[in-house]
Amino acid sequence: MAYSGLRIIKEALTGHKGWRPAWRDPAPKAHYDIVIVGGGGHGLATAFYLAKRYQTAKVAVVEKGWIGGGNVGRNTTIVRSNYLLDGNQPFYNLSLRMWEDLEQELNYNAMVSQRGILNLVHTDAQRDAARRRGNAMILAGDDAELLDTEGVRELYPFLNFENARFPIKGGLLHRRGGTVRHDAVAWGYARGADRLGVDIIQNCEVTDFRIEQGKCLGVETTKGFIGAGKVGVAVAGSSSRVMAKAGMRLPIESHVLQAFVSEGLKPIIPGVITYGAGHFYCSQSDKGGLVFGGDIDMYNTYAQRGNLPVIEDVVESGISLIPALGRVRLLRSWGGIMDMSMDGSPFIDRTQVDGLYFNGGWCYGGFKATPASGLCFAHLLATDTPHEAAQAYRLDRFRTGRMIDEKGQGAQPNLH
Amino acid sequence: MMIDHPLLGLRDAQEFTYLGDASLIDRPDWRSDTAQEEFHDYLYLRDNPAGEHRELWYHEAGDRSWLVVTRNMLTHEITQVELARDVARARGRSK
Amino acid sequence: MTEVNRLDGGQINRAKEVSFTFDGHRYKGYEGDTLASALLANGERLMGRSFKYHRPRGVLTAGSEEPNALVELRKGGRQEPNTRATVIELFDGLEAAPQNAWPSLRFDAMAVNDRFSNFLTAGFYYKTFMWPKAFWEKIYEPIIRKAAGLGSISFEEDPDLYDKGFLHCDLLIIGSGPSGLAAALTAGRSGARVILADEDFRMGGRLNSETLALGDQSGADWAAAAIAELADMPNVRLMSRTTIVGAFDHGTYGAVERVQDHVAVPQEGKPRQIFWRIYSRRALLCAGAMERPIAFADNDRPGVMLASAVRSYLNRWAAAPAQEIAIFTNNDDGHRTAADLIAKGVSVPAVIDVRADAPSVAGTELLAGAEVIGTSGRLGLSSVTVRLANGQTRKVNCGALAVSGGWNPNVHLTCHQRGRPQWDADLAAFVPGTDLPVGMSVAGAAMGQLSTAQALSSGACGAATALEAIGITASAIDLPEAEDAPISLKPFWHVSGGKSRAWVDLQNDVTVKDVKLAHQENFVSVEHLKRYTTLGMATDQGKTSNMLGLAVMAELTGKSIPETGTTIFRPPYTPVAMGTLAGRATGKHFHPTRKTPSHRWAEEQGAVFTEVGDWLRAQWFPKAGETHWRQSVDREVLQTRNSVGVCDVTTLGKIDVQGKDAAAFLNKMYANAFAKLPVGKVRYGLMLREDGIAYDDGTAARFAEDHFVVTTTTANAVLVYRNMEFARQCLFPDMDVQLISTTEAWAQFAVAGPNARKLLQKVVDPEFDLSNEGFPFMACGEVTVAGGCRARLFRISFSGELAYEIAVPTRYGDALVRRLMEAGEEFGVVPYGTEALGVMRIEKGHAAGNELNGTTSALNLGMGRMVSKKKDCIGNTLSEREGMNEEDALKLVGFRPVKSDETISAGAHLMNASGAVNAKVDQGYVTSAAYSPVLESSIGIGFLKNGDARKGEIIRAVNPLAGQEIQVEVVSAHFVDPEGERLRA
Amino acid sequence: MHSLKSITALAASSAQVDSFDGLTIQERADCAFASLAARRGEEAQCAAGAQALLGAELPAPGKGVLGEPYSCFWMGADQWMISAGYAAHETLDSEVKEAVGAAGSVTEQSDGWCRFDLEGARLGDVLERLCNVDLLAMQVGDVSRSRLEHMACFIWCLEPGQKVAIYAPRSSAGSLHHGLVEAAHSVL
Repeated sequence: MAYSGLRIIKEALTGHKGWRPAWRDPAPKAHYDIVIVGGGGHGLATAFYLAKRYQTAKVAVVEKGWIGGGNVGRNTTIVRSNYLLDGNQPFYNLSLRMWEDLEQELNYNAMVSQRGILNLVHTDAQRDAARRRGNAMILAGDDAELLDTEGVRELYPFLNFENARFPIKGGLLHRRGGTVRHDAVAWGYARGADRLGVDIIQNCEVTDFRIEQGKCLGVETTKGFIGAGKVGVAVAGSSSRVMAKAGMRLPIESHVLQAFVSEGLKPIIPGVITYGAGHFYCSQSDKGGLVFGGDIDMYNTYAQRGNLPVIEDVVESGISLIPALGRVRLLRSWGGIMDMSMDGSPFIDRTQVDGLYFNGGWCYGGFKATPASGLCFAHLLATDTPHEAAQAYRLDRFRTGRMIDEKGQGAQPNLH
Repeated sequence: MMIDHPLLGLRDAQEFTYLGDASLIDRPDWRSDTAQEEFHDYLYLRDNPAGEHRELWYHEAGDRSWLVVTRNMLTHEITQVELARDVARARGRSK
Repeated sequence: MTEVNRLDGGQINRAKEVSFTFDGHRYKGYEGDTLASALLANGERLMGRSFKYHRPRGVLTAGSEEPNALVELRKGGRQEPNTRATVIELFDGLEAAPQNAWPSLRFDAMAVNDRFSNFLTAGFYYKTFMWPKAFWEKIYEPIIRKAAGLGSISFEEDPDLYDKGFLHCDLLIIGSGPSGLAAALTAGRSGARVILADEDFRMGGRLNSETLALGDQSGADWAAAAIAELADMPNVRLMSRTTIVGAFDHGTYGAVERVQDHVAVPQEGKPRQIFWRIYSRRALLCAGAMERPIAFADNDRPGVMLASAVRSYLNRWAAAPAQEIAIFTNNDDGHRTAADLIAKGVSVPAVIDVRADAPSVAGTELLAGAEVIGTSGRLGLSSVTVRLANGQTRKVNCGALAVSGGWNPNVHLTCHQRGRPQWDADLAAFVPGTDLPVGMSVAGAAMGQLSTAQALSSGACGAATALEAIGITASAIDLPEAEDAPISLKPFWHVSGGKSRAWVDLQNDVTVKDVKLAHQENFVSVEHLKRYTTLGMATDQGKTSNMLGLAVMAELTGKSIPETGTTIFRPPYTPVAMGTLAGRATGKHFHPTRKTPSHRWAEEQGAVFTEVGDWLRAQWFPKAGETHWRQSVDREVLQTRNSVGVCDVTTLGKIDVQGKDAAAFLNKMYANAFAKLPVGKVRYGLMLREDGIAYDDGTAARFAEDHFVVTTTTANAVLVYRNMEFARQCLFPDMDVQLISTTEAWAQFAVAGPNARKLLQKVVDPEFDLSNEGFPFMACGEVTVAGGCRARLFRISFSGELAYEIAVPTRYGDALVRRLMEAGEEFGVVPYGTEALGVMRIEKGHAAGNELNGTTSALNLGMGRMVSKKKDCIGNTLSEREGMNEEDALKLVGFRPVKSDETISAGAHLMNASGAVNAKVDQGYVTSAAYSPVLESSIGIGFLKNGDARKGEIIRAVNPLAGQEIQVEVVSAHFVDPEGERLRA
Repeated sequence: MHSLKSITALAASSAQVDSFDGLTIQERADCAFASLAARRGEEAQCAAGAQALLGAELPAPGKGVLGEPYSCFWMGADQWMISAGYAAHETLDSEVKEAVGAAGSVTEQSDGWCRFDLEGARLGDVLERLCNVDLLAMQVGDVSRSRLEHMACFIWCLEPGQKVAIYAPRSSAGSLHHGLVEAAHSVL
């Protein structure tokens, strides 16, 4: 059932009795062409594009809980393409372009809002780095503007210009960056995939891979064995746990990133702001809550919760940047498990097991990657060749010394 | 979090800097024929278990000792804290 | 206005009348009132508007769980949006304004939304606003954003102060109702260190709101006596107005103490609120329970309240919500409310009880087996419509309806570490599960022990058990006799069949119908329900609505409530002002400021300072008549290169490395060899990460066989030290090496330029030979200055000139720089700042932070040959990987514009002389650029693919951010004195 | 005697004193410090040499000894900080080095730190707004390192519940002083 203006009016006048489930809850079939493990944003998007662009007939998504319950359901909703390195640029460029067309593609309003992202700079060295990055963005076909202090003040007059420990010396503005209603992305892809015949199987945990003679034949699950021509794993924070079942050790650690939302307020912050001298970034949701975050908690964990030092650090940074928020109240905090990779960049690759494919290592940047990740993973699964936008995302890049290290922090995942 | 420092007792984890898996103590021998492969595995691959994890913490705002903390990654329960130097020696490291 | 609904009695201070305004009207109340109780006493039921439909709303509760009565408190910088009237302590001069209502609370134009509620159902946005594509961001979203949101902020800076603090205790008791007080008495008398915290300004919990007796005292009197005893115990800290907002790992709790929220303006210099970090060995949660509503048609009309809240207003605040109050209940608490009302002389027209077998109540009519199916009244309740047991309907006139749907134990803090509550069928509620935060236990109503007697005994017992676990013995205390009624409740969640909408989440306007629609569209898991309908996501976090939503969904799916799901709660328990979490670490005090030894002197010179990490360093020293920073910097560079300049370089990290294995140790830390460095010499060293990427450089000076002083960059001082300790303790534990930072102990100045030696000879004591032979390039040694002051001298050069660095104990740094300036006057000595320092190092092609950017190897930096293959050092093995040694690897080179008046920008990208300009053909980037007053040209250094082999080639530096594209010549990065003759002079 | 004039960590010619009702904050510029670390395998000789100088055993982890002219506290595994009056012991590092010889590594630390002594009946009330040390649990000479105003500081107990010395990196003396004074204002 397509959503349309007419449909809305009709349903409103007839008591909303006609709305159908956004996706079905089918029992698993014995065999699929492709089984995607993980019903998060990336897994659902992969299934959608497999069905839509690669005409894969029988696709299933198996999810151990409810779809969209992982990072796509708990993030700070930012989308952007402001990458520096050539391994990343084509991918995020593609992703942002796909966001721009998402609503029409899915017939679902995920509220893509290109309200602009401003990365502030506070030192000359940061400005040099911002200039290098901004130029890289433009050269890769994205947009960037380098603002001076006055340029920043025009956009955000309420930032701390007068009494700052680290004065604002400018900022890199990426106008096409913005926010997306995160839950709607999962639901929109789920509904879209379901309409194309994909089986979305919730509450079905993969307990093992069935691998014989180096080939993956399917997955053992809490709902029984599901045979598959190919299996694609897109389980973000659970990557190490799931791939260990196939005997793999990954260049990935799991860390928690906390995020925060304030009580609802009348609109005050039009775009997305990131602080360059502290750990803080912030936007305001359409509903009115300030959505903000900072650094990860620094220690490995699978517990979806964080601790006080990071909360205090983030808020100290926030108030230092925007003193007018002093009496705004923090409403809720939550923690998501990040599959932090060794260079801060992701993987979309085959594994040494025939028929088993891996998508992960998204760190805390997985949300904005959702459409391109789905498309590139679908491409790889369908064609067995990497999508040209994701060619650098290989699992063996540390062996060859071809790291994609945007932050220049080396093999320490908690610093990416 | 609180870390029960073997010398100083319970200290707020905020005083520490975290490094990662305690296997980073086991630095390979540079003279090995397969040194590059071994260093790759040493530096980049992780067990990343959803359970007990031995990991390195540095008491940076404290006594500057490196500790090996055994902590559960699901519950954060800490079951053992050792001086990393003792662990390193026990694992055969010397000069 | 007059206090038409004020009764006798209560725990307000009638001797202290206070005056306040709400929505522009002036009212009076008393000390001890809340804004809500005072408004009710004044006959005001309308206190707010709902989020989506702008429906008129009144107070529902008497506590921090309030979803409706949100106001903007105070004005200007102190304006506080979304503040619950139920917890605002009344003070004289209080000003509160309604929010989310325009033009006024009584007439709100946005209430028109309510007419379109058929369209604005759950999930509405996802299905529409997609056509035409461009309209979402330009038209729809701005309208939605403007209409949404709740309160507003003034945008003025908050003038109040906030503190943070740290507390330690054996037992933290959260909540001071009957269980908390019994626990505190038990623990306090045992001598244990106890903290008793309660969010209310008056301790005692429900004892202050009920008429039940404890022994021969009233509950409130017993509580007051217990609190008085506790206040006298030195080992007990009573913290009222203190909310425990989060339970974190290993017994750490976060608490907000509202120190001065109950006064108009905090005392000068004193904090409004304090954020406490409490380190507890054990914690006992005595947070009580929250009553829950029943959903029925139009149950959101002002006047519809929880029964327990009605009793609180009645008994504690002597305020009747209305003159006639009906009751709607599924349990005996409703009956208790009726009895209390009648005792206070308030008319109770009827008790509507869904239980067919409900016990009768004296003084009012019982409508057993009946349900409320509708309400009426424009801005407040005037009557309810009741469907009687026999199916007939009856209208009951009343100004308020006290509703009780049973109680939910206050399990919030038990969930903060993702513990899951368990279903208790007798209570028809979730109680704490077994996976509590370690060290926490629960007592009283929070554990489902709902009678007062149970609360007292479980509190006392809980404290004793918690203390026993940490080796403290607590004796049993005498507890008073108290009410011990069994639970008598019929689970009942919502009335079906009403004509109008029945509200589940009052603040976010989620109705029973919305839950049904979510179910119809397969949003059946609790997480999906919550996200799709926004149920429980308002400022109250669903404290009064989550359970109801879950129950409705359970009914729809045909599963039991525990099968349908549980909702867990995340920190904070109640919203926390961001100012409180920031404490004093804001503005200029966000980070500590580190000042160099010459800071005061530099200020006197009028220096312009810049932030380098936490350091403030002089950036340049303007002279009279100089109007542009370039004039100052050019002068500093030229004068240094022509004569002599002085720069404070104290900020470089300095690490003292001693021990028999010190040299062997540095050999591991640096990529290049150090073992054979002679005593009295300094060597430049490059440090790699284990992945082969260069991360820091500096020098190591050998003062003795077993003693080195290592310098690091300013930015990496902490990191290098940490890595050295890692190597020392974890990798090479048997090496005899000792480390300590001495960065701050020595004031160090660079003295650079052709006249550097002459100048220093005037300051260093004459017995030390500073001649080129006596103290050659890269020499180091201990000397004395100014007639015997200990000092260290290094002949090293960052500028490329004949240069020294001289260090004295920090306390003499100020004197030394003055002395150097005095002694250098005859040479025209200049102080130079970081800007001139930067220019000179770019002229010399020295790598710094912009080049050591975390992605560059020794090979990239042109130091590939320095990496020793003959020894083990951190990073050498992995630096040999193929991807890091490709033929077209980036190499550090210099650039000069072909047209001498053009400017190279740091951050420009490099493109071949002709052909396309895009990322695919990117040849590298400019890392650092400056105007060289020596070369009278803009210059730059940076990384170029295969740069070594391309010197002399003309390429393009593009800076599309500025629309700039210039031709540059690839040259050596050593622009000035490439042979190094000057520094050896 | 050399002719360079010293300044305090707060860049003044004399030490700063701030008095409150119940607390005095006194800057101390008159202390010399030297760190001592035992050489590997020579811990016993190092301890013996130090004991001869101090007149007391090198303190255990978390502990310290107050004495005249030398005081000492533990700062890390096999590492101690020794202090004495600056006027008489400006080259304290040489004195310590002489005492321990090749058995210990000694480093001049006098000007690496700034020191503020906090004394008074309300010490505990102020300290709990500054850092997480549990003052009630501290005995004479005990030293705890803790974060205070975002800096790693030593808190040295000079008189239980009544008097502590706080050391922080010297370059941040201004920020530390500001924090101490603000906390005292806030409480007292």
